[in-house]
Amino acid sequence: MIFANVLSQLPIALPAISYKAVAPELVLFGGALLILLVSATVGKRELPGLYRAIALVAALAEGGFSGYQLYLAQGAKASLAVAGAIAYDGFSAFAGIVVAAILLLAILIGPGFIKRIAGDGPEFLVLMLISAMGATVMAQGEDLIVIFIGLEILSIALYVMVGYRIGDGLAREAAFKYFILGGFSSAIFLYGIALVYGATGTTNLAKIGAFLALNVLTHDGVLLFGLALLLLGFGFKVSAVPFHLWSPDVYQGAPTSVTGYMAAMAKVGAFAALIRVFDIAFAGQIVQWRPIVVGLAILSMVFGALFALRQRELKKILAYSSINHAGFILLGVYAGTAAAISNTLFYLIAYAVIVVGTFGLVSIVQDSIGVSEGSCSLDQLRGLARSRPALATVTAIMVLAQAGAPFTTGFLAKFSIIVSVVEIREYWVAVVAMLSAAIAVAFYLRIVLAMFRGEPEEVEGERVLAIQGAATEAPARRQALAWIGVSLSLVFTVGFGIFPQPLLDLAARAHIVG
Amino acid sequence: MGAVGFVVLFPLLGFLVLLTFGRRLGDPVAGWLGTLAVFGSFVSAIVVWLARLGNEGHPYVLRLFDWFSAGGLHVNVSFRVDGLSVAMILFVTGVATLIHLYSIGYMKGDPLYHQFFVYLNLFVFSMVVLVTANTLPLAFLGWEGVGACSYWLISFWFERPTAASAGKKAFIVNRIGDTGFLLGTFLVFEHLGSVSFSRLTAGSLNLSPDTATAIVLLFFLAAAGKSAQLPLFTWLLDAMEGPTPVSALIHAATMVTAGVYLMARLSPILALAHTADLVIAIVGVATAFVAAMAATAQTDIKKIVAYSTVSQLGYMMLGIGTGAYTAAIFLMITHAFYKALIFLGSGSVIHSLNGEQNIRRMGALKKYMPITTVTMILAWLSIAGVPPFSGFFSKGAVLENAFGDSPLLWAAGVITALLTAYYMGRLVYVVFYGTPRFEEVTHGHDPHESPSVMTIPLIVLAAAAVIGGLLNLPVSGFGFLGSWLAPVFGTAQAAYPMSAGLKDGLMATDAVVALLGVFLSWRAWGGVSENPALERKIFFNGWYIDAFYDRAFARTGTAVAEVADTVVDRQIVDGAVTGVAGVARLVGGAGRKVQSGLVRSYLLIMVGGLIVMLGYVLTVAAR
Amino acid sequence: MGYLDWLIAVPAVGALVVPFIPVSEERRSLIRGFGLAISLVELVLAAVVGVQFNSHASGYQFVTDVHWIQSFGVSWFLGADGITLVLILLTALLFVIAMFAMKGVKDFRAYVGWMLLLEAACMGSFTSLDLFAFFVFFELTLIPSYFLIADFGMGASGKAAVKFFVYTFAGSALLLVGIVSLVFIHDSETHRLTFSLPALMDTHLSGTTQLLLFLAFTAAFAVKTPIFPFHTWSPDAYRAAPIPAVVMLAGVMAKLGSYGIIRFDLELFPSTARSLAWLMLTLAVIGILYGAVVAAGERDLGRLVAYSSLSHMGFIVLGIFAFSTEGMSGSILQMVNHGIYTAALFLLLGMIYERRGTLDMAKLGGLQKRAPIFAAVFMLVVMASVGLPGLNGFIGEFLILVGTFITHRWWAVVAVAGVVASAVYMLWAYQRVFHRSQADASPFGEIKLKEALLVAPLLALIVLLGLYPAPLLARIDPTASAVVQHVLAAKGPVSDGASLPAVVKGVK
Amino acid sequence: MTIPGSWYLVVAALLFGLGAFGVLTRRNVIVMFMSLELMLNAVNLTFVSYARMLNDVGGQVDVFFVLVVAAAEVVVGLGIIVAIFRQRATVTADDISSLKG
Repeated sequence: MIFANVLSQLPIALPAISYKAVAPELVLFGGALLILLVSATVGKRELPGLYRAIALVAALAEGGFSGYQLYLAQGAKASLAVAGAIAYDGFSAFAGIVVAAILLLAILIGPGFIKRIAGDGPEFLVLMLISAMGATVMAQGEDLIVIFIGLEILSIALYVMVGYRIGDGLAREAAFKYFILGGFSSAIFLYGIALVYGATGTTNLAKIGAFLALNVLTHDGVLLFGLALLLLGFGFKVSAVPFHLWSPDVYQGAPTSVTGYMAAMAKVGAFAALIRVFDIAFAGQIVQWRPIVVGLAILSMVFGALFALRQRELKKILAYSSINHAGFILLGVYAGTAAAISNTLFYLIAYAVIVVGTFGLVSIVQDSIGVSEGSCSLDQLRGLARSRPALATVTAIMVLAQAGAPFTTGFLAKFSIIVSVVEIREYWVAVVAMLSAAIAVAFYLRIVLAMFRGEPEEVEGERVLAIQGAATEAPARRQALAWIGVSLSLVFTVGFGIFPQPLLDLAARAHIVG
Repeated sequence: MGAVGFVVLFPLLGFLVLLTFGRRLGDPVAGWLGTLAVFGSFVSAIVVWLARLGNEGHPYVLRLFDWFSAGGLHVNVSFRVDGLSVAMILFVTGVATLIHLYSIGYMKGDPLYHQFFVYLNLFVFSMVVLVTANTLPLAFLGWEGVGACSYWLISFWFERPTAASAGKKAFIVNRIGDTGFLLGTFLVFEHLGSVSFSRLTAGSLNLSPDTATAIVLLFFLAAAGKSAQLPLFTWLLDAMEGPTPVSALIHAATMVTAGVYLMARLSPILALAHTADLVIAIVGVATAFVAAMAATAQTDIKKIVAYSTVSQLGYMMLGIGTGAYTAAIFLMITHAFYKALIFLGSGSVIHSLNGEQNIRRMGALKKYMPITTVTMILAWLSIAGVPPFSGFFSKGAVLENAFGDSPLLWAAGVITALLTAYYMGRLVYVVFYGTPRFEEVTHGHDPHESPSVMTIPLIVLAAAAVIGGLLNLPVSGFGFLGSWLAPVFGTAQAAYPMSAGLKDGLMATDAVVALLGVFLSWRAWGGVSENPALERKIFFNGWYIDAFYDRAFARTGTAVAEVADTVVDRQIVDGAVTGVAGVARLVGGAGRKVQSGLVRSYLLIMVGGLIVMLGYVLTVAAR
Repeated sequence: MGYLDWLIAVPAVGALVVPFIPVSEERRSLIRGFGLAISLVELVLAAVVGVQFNSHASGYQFVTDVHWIQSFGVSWFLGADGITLVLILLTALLFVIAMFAMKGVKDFRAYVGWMLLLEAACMGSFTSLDLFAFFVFFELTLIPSYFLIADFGMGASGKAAVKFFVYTFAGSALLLVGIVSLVFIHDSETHRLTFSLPALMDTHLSGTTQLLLFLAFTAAFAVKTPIFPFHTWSPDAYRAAPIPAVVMLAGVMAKLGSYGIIRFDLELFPSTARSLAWLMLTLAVIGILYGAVVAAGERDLGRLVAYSSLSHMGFIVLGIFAFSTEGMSGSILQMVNHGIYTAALFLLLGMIYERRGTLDMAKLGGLQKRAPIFAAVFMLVVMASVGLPGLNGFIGEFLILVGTFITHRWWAVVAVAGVVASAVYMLWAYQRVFHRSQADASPFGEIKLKEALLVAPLLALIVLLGLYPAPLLARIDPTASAVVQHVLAAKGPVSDGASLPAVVKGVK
Repeated sequence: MTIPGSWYLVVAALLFGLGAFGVLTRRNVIVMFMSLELMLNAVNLTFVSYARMLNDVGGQVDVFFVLVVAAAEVVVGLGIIVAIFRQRATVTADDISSLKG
């Protein structure tokens, strides 16, 4: 307590930080530091089990706090903290839960495989926790600069994770591309913030909203420019067409478990921030930015589906499929009503869980056919149904869930977005959306077809990289935790697919107070 | 009266028993069982006739059960007993019994012996249902049932491709006719609200003339299909591919007369549609003439008889068209006797010349086959219309009514009568008289007379052909058939006022024409067996009608189907679908090129996207 | 749990249990036994429903209505009327036969699993009156049938399966948007968010909206039935699918399309159905004749039966849009009849394929000489499909034509030609396969007892329903007339009065 | 005479354009990286000039955040570039294009 008194005497006025608001970030950051501390102190022997336990605890704690905040947010008025820079309301709490869910699955699935290519180092888990923190900061960011910082924390951590297997040429190339393009789009995003700041005099979302509500700018060129640049930044992060070009290469180059994690976490953070920014700050300008968002959405859905038709590499196909999903979520943002936002959140959590689960399965498939986390072409899947029927069936279910098969959250997610779009009377947009889903079914089925057709040909030796001292324990043990993670995601997908009401209620409470 | 149920039940039982145990019963027993079943049906027909002798007043309807009903349409399975149906079941089951008996001998040694009788019994069942059905759909069941049986029986020897396609052709042409039956039934239901014959009593129909005409013409299309009238008769010629008893029973005596029966049954409607009647009469007499001319030049014995059947059916339709229903039914019955006889006679000739059907390789058979020869000559004389044989009276009655309707029709009818006598005479002389030409066919030894099981039916039929006329003598008081059928046709029956002198004159001309025909055939074919002058190519090919149908419908049909399948469906309709998929894949391919892997091209595209957005924003801001 | 819930639950649970049955590899035929038992239980259940069904009561019976997803207003709402009952019975029966017909496969587990899931999905689609639940089951049928075709099919089954799935999915994509829009319009009118059919029936839709919704709904059903020109997936899918799957595809799932048209198109958009009747009738008639002509040109028996199925489904659609009680009852009855004889046909084709390894007519021939009993059975089924009176094909066809003749005369006149056309291609095919003497005397075993027993129930039904369809018709007729009255009674669309075609005369 | 604030903005915009152009055209990875930093600094200039024009300290504070982020990017970016450089002698952006199609 002495420290607090000393501080209070100092002439500078410390902003009142309500630790309740930033609890999720603190927990994640604390977990990351703890892992680093433990690995630093414990010396030569690495303790992967302990690191993973700490990470799991951190993730669960973060989930707990977010759940508590969501419970609290039920009645609470606008709850801003840290001088209005952080908002913790139902929306951010729900985003926190989604982040926790992704973390939980990724921690279970990832490390087992990463161990084979990059040893037992704690860095992977630390980076994961840090990037998760970045995502929650973005979700809670009430100030454009805070959102930018969250974005950068998330992005930079992801650049490193993508290049985690630095020995492999493809991974290096993916990291480089992701870095350069990410940096470029962050710069543009930042310039957008600057222009918005110039036009409205503040970077705080609430204040911007208030400012724009009061005085109508005569020539709002600068503001709209800024808006457009912001949209590019978000568009890049969620890989909306035409800013999607990085994702196929990076998804293929990066290690599979990183790809799965990145596909989920990047989108959650970006979409949370996007919704909050456009819902609070630029609610007034909805007429101007809506057409852009719907344009991006349709491009992403249609081309996301079309470009995947001729792909032969599994992870590239899944990259395009997540572009298609991004299109659908953008549609939810475009709809803009409160109900649409909760439906979008429902889509987000459904998508996140399915994507991490699907990529987890891809890792297991790769591991079982000896290809370590590298690119995996469809032909290598041939005959999987004969050799590993259970694995093939679960993968088929998850892929079909992405396609929108009934009795899975995938279907309900697409359904809720269609409901939101129809509610704003945009029938033709809904038709285009569903037709893009129909096109998408074609390549989802090609994945399933590859697994269930043909005999398992012997796997031509993929040049297995020299693994620095990877423990050579039997694959079964290494995949055990991964199987738990995948089954959790399967149970979630099918469970809430059949009885979605609890999840929908949860999403309904996640409205933005801001 | 309830015995009509048994008339129907016996052949059905026969069919079921033979179907299940036929293979085990084997060669003769199956045949006898089949004959027994049909004979049982014949006996019950007689019982029904006797029961009916007393009160010919109103028809009796035996209702079994409700077949199907939906909305306003209620169809039940019920059988009608009135003058017409009793007459029909009597002569159908009678002739069928004789032909069953004949077939036992004819089909001896055939591997599928029992199957033949399965189809025959099913045929008799369908025929009996057809003639006694009280509702149009049930009649249609019988109608298509006989069509299907004729299909199975024609293609009985399916090994022969010609037989198989002949059967198929028969069924399809019949089906074309059947569409008329269906549409007629729908019209009847639409206007009268019911499809039962009891509703179609004369006088109670408030049908407008053109509806009546439409109904009659539609049903006539069906009759034309079944009774081989002009547009749809070609199938009967090919039907000769089937075994001879089949030709005798189905394509001479019973099935082909179904069309005439149907028209007779619909007489109340015909009475309201005079234009339609005229059409029927004209088509009838035209068919008679065309078929008769074609018959003069055939060399295959069965083809001659087939054309003769078509011609005689034309006469019956002439009778129907001119409103002379009794005369038409009378001609139908007598025709059944002598035409069955001629067919069976030809069958016994073919049987003894082990399968040879070309009359040019026959001749002088009267020495070896006395019974067949005598019965054939009797049949020839009655079909020619030489008094006092049955043909004279029945054809006479039809011609008399035709004259009453319009002398032109009568004239055509008389000319055809001459031709009939001529071509049948040609057949008899070439086959039974003249020089023997069957050496290489019978490998040297002489042909033998058919066994008694085949000749007995010949004799019975010959007797019937001779005394058939008694059924309905033109002398008042002896018109048994006329009085028997009067309650059925009632006012529909046309009565042309003619003086007795005119009637006698007409009868005289008939007799003279018949004798002239006989004389001409004797002069032309007494000694010689070939005479190209009299056997023109055009008639031999049946006026090229069949050839025309084949090219116009069969060939083009197959070609169209071929094109429809390979081109239209695969390329165009399916093409559209795969085209869309192709375009999608094309765009997919383009996508791969855009993904060039070069970081700087990605940046360029991103900036491009940004510029588009900024451009849009500017236009919005400028507004 | 009402009867209908059990109808769905039994096969669904069966499907879930199958993968975990602890049976060793060589005794895997036990799994087939398990599948068979489930389908038999299902048949008994369906029979019980049939018996309990009270054909005089109007409206839906065996109703269960419980909340499912409140936030979207979705409820688990099942009910059965005449149409549903008849189709349930057909589905249950065909499934038992399909299970029997399942042989020659290494992986029984997946096979039985997918088949049971397919049965559950079909039952769900037929019985659910909640549009959301119907859509979910309607879509669910795609997944098992895709796997059945792709994994256990013959020939280029992979491509055919994908084409089938994507084509049907695209159709149902429009259906989904249609359903959601309808529900939204209803909600904005009555402030009650619900997907239940009875509630949605009284939404006031303006002419153009009702037209667009009608087209969206019909798109999905037209692909499923199939109606011309959306049929090109069916020959490939039917030809590539294994016999048990194609029995389901042609026998049951084709009826999903026509059932959907009756249940949803006519009930929800009666006035548009009336004003667009001329279009649907024309498509139906084209389907009848086009299907027949292409079938005649077809070389492969499997594809021939597929096109003949297109032609017969054309009759069913004709009966539906004739808007006369006779026509409607006829088309519902014909759905059952078509299911029976097409299933029988495909089973027989399976036997031919087993013996000769091909269905190409050029390579088949002279079968009647080697297998007369098989030929006789085949002939019976061919005659049923051609509509010979006395067999089940005729009754439905007759009622459809009569019903269409009364209200839309000239369509019926043209459609009757279909009766001739079906005789042409069927008998021509029969002749090429059975009569033509085959050059190489490759053996063709006579029909075995097991195979005969497999087809026997269908043959019995073909004859029985041909001679005595009254029990079925008694249950179908009240529902059919109710639907027809509903369509005819509906007043024109709210705003622009789409003019009724002059041809529609008052129904007797 | 005082230079109006908008001039600074124009300069900043030009700098930003220059940086972007640099990233687009230069092939050498290091130069691309430097142009990226140039863009970030151009944004800083914009922030400062707006802060001055709006007379609000917020803009200037934001500059520090940008600097911190730029520094972090440099660290990671150079790390990646060095890793790539170790495999190949000369590194141009176009060589790194095996991930395509």
